[in-house]
Amino acid sequence: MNADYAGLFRALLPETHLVVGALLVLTIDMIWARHRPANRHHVALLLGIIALLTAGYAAITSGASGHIYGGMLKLDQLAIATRTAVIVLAALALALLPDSRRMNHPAEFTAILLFATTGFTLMAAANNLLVAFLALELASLSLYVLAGFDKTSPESAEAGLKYFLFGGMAAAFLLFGFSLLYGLTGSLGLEQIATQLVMQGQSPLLVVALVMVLVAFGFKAAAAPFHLWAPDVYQGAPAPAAALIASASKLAGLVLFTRLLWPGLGSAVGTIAHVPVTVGWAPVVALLSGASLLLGNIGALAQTNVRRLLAYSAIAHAGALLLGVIAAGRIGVGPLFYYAATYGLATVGAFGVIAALESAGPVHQLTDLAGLHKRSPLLAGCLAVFILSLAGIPPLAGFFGKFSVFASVLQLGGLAGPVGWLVILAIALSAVALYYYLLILKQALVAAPVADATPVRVTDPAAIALLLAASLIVALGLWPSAVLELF
Amino acid sequence: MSLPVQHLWLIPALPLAAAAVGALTPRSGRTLAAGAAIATMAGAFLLACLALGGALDFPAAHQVLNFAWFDLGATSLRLGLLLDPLTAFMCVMVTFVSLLIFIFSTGYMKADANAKQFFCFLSLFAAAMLGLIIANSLLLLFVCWELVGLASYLLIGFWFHKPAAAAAAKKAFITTRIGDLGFLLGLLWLQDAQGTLLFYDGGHGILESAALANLTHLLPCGLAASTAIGLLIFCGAIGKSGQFPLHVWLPDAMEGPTPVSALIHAATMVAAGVFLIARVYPLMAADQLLANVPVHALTVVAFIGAITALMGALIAVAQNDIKRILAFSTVSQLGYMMLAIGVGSWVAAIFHLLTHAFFKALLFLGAGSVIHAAHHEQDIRRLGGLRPKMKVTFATFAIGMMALSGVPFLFSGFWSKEAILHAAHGWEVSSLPFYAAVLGVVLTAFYMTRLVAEVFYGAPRSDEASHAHENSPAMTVPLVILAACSILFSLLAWPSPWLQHQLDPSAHSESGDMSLVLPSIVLVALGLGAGWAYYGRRPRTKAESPDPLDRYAPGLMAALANRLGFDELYAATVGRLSSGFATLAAFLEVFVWDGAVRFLAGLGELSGLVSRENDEAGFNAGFDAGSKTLRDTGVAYSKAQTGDAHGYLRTLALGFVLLLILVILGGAR
Amino acid sequence: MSPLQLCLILSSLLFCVGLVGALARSNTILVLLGIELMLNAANLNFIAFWRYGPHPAAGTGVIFVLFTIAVAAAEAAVGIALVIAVHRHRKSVRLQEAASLKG
Amino acid sequence: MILALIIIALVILGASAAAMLSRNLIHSALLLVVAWAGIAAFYLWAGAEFVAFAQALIYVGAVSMIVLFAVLLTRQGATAAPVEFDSWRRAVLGLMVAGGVMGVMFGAIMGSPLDGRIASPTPTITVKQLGLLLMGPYAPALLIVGVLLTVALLGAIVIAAVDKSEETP
Repeated sequence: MNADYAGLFRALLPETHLVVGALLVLTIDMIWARHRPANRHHVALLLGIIALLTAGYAAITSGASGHIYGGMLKLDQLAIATRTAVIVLAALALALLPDSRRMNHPAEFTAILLFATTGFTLMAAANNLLVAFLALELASLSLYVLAGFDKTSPESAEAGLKYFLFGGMAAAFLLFGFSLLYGLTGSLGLEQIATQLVMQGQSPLLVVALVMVLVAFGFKAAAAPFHLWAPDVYQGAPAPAAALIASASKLAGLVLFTRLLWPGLGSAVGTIAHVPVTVGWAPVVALLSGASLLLGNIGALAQTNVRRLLAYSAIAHAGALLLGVIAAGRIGVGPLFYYAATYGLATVGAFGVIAALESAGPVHQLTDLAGLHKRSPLLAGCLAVFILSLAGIPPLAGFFGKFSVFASVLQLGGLAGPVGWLVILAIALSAVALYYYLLILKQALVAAPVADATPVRVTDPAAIALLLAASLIVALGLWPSAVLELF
Repeated sequence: MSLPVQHLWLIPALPLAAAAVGALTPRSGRTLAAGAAIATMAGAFLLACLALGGALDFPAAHQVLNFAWFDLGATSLRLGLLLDPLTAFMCVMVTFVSLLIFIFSTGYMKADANAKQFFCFLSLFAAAMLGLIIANSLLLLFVCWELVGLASYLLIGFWFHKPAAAAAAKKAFITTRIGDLGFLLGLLWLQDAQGTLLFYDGGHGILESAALANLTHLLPCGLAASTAIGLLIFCGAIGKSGQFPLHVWLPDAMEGPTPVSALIHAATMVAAGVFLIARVYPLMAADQLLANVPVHALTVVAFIGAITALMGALIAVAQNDIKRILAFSTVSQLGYMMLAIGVGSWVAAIFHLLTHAFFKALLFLGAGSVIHAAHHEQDIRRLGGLRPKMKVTFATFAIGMMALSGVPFLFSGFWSKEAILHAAHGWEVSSLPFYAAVLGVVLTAFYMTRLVAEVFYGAPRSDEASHAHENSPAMTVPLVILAACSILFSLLAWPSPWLQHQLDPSAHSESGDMSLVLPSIVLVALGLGAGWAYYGRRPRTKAESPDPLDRYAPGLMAALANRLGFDELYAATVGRLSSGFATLAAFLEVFVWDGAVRFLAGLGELSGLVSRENDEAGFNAGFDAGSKTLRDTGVAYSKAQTGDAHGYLRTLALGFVLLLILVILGGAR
Repeated sequence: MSPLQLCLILSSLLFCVGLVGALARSNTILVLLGIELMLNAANLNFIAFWRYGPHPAAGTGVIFVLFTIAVAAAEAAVGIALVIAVHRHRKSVRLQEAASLKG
Repeated sequence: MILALIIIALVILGASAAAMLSRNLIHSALLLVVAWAGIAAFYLWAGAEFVAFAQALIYVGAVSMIVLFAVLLTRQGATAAPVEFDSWRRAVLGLMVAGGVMGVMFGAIMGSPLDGRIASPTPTITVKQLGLLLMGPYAPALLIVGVLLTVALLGAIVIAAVDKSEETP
């Protein structure tokens, strides 16, 4: 094979922008901004946003060119949409960067965030086990660092370490699973694996490999019982890092694993539409989904910490997203992508509100949100949009994400089928979910502020990011076709 | 001149614009917000009248405007607008009643600092309600349905400084959402079965015969598919229209400002459930021709309606809060409407819905006028003697009361109730609902007489009552208009059933049959007479003196006053489960030594337990105690989160092993 | 038992030895090293499958192992840095000391 | 051939198991060096010389050094760092879970049809071939791993370094 470096470069243009941008941020910080502490943070933020914007432009305009470089990467509609979405989510998260007083190394933070985004965009396009693993590790390593970035806080370090250990072990399982897949099929390309698997059928080692891959998937998507890291990390990590972990990382992980499971392991899907189920990954995913829905929604009720509540809600949403993964093979990835992307927007937004509040004082308990409507109407209004979207209230995007995912799942066997029960479970639990979402809203919109509460000043970038996220949620809720018709 | 369906969207768009104006004006801009709300509502009313004209030109036709909205897999999801007489009559009613309530609010909310926000929410609410009415797609209807719920959450909790208001708002929202879960499931099922959610689509809509024929197959449980879907959708209506057993939110919702009570709990929001069932009536009735099914959807509707009608009337007899009496009366009247649909006469239901909207809005606004005049005193035992002080309010309230009681001939309520009784009488399946309805008629006349006698007759029994005086014209004029409508509306029904013909031209005329008129006059007279005998003849002198009925049946009255203990029942059942579950969780925590093992062991137990928990919760949660239960469960769950990283890693490895074993076992089967 | 199966059993055993280390030792550095051993076990698989696979000339397994060695080294560096960061706050490398986040 | 494999396997497993059980962190690190060397020997046995070289260089040479640094940086006392088994419960649970993993994997390996696989006669792959592969078909992976190492370097430094502001509390 003669190497098509030019084609590779064209395909990797967004990643190039991101990496060059990251290096530029570091360089300019080192030679110029470091000596101007007042501007250091702004310079890093500005350069980071510019890098993300140019990368986003490159991602949108790259065009669906199919297989790149002998099938190492695949640029289809899904890859392009995911790249764009993770870049947007990363930009929104970056806008939440705390100011210099509370963040010691803004340039390094920005650069690592850009590297993490590079990992996400590569995950979106990976079509080969090696590329997938490396992209995943690139993103994960960056996120471990970001989670532990706040050196003044013991919680941040602990969050980083726990995330690292859990993720490291999940990566070990994933790698072992990949090695078995390689051994069984003799190749790393997803298409070749698929053809080989069809030819040789099931074997116990294949099942082991499948479950190992799903362990890593469960970790990435924060699905029960591989969710345990999530509440701790959401609580301890700096707000932009938590926002990134909850949104872009989840989206990229879902897309990567959906690509892995459907085209790659599609023949090993098994069935769940009829009893008895047959061996394959779909019953496992259904199990994870059910467990996540139950645990996330009910666990959230016990939370008094805002961030932990969001984490449990993330676990619950992971359950619904996994339903979308099951349906993706038959219906297409549209509903799944729409759900994951809009969920990401709402989560980044919610963390953004928390981040903005944290600049005025610590935010631990739900009651720290009390009287937000008095302290900052902007934050309260945006928070209402995000929370109501998470709760799935129409006409916000969260509702149509759920609707389209559920509707597509039902096409697999109706309400009476095994997956149908999961849909019923998900819908029944959404009443429970409404309760804890209303707890947040009640504090923010109804409760009176504490006596010494001061108005919250929101920095301009954060305000723009929050308004952008809120209006995107409203707009995508009213015109879902803008996203769904891409696929 | 008439409004074609293409421009129907203008009707909700106008109040929506007013809501936007209200949202964007500063807090001081209350005049602007109120003006915008009233002006747009007046415009919407005119448009609705034009739409009515357009609809009546072709009463048998369903004029639709459908458009593609987004693609879902291979099928494209389409939404649409619908104009038929049902839509048009509802539009006129909602816009007209809303307009009057908006005007009334300018007086009622004069002193409130957040009045601007209030008008913004009211406009939003009206826009959502109108959107619901004109929708030609079950999905669009559901979206507006949820928006209505959201707006009512904001409005009930408007006086959020009252903890009771905040709690009531949450209870209303969550309770109605529980019904909506069934609605959503039915909706998804329909989408799955039919590939569309449009009501009418040139022969392909879900309410047209081709599609309905698809749903006549029997499910494994013995029900026809259409029955199951219909009942799921009916769950939504049960929640929204305060039907038994999800009625508990409606009386609590009286914590909101009185115009809200009038708008939501009389005219519009609660009517949405009845409207929904009337709209999907062909679907509900699709199983009527099947003989081998255990139950028909409409039968369930009829019995739920009858139970609600009787129960609401019974409880209303023993309430002492003026707004709660009216609230339970609303519950009862909504039961009548459901009963009418259930026995096959959705036209009678809509007729009653329309007449009820006017006189119930009148009664609520009258109550608001009383409350406003008496400085927010709502206990009828502490009112009294208001007749000479508030002549207009009294006169209009009395008209409303007579309409609700069904005083013959002159008042619209008589005719609509007559139609319902007639339909129930002719139902072949069972005569029980008819007798429940008959008993309800007596009770309605009785408790309304009690209400009027306690509030307006006798001597004032508190300082607030003795210092009351008539309100400003902004509040009394809408009362007069509504009172006039309550009387004039009877012209639509009598002497010829014009309205019925317009709504459903295919229905054969049955209102000419006057066989039930005489018995029902007797029933009403009985109720009125009994009420007057107990409460009017010798009015109570002190607020503390016992209720006359207490002497005869103290136990019954206490139970009724306690609203038949529904809240307590829910609290007890859910609470019992809760404590049992907490015990189990504590057991697991103590005796199973490790977080990971505890978690996984718990998961097995829980999947059994929690699904039972959720069956209960689907019925009960969101009521006063339900939330606590689930929260205890959550606490048990999050105990697994020990903070120990070793436990996390162990769970990961153990999860791998268990999943693998499950998959292999699953394959061996 | 074929040599390939012997290799796979070796790698599985190494995987589980690493797992024991990660699950049983309270010293965070040892937990980290346990995870490193698990990654190494996967590498053994790649080489064994390459050796006994259909296309050894393509060198796929070998290439993969080269990359994972690099990744594992990077993971070790980040992991050790995080251990040091936690040590700075808690003055301890015992993993169960880092348990303030829970619930 | 098989005998050599078994000896290598015993070395790897023995050294790693001892490392995971040792009470002394320094001993653990040194035993792991032996295990890594054993793994390198396995690569040599399989005919992947370059990977064996890389394994020796990176693990035996570099990773073990990082570990030793970490041990020195974080140990409390002046003497070698003894690590006690703080809880038998933890150890027993860990062993049980790992035993479960081993059980299912052993079953899967024995149950899979792998007997048909025969070692290719000359499975050597030259460094030049590897270089061509890296710059040819695997160039994207090489690019990614470059970025990944940059992140690891930058991240490790930022996280581990002591900030100036922290020195003067």
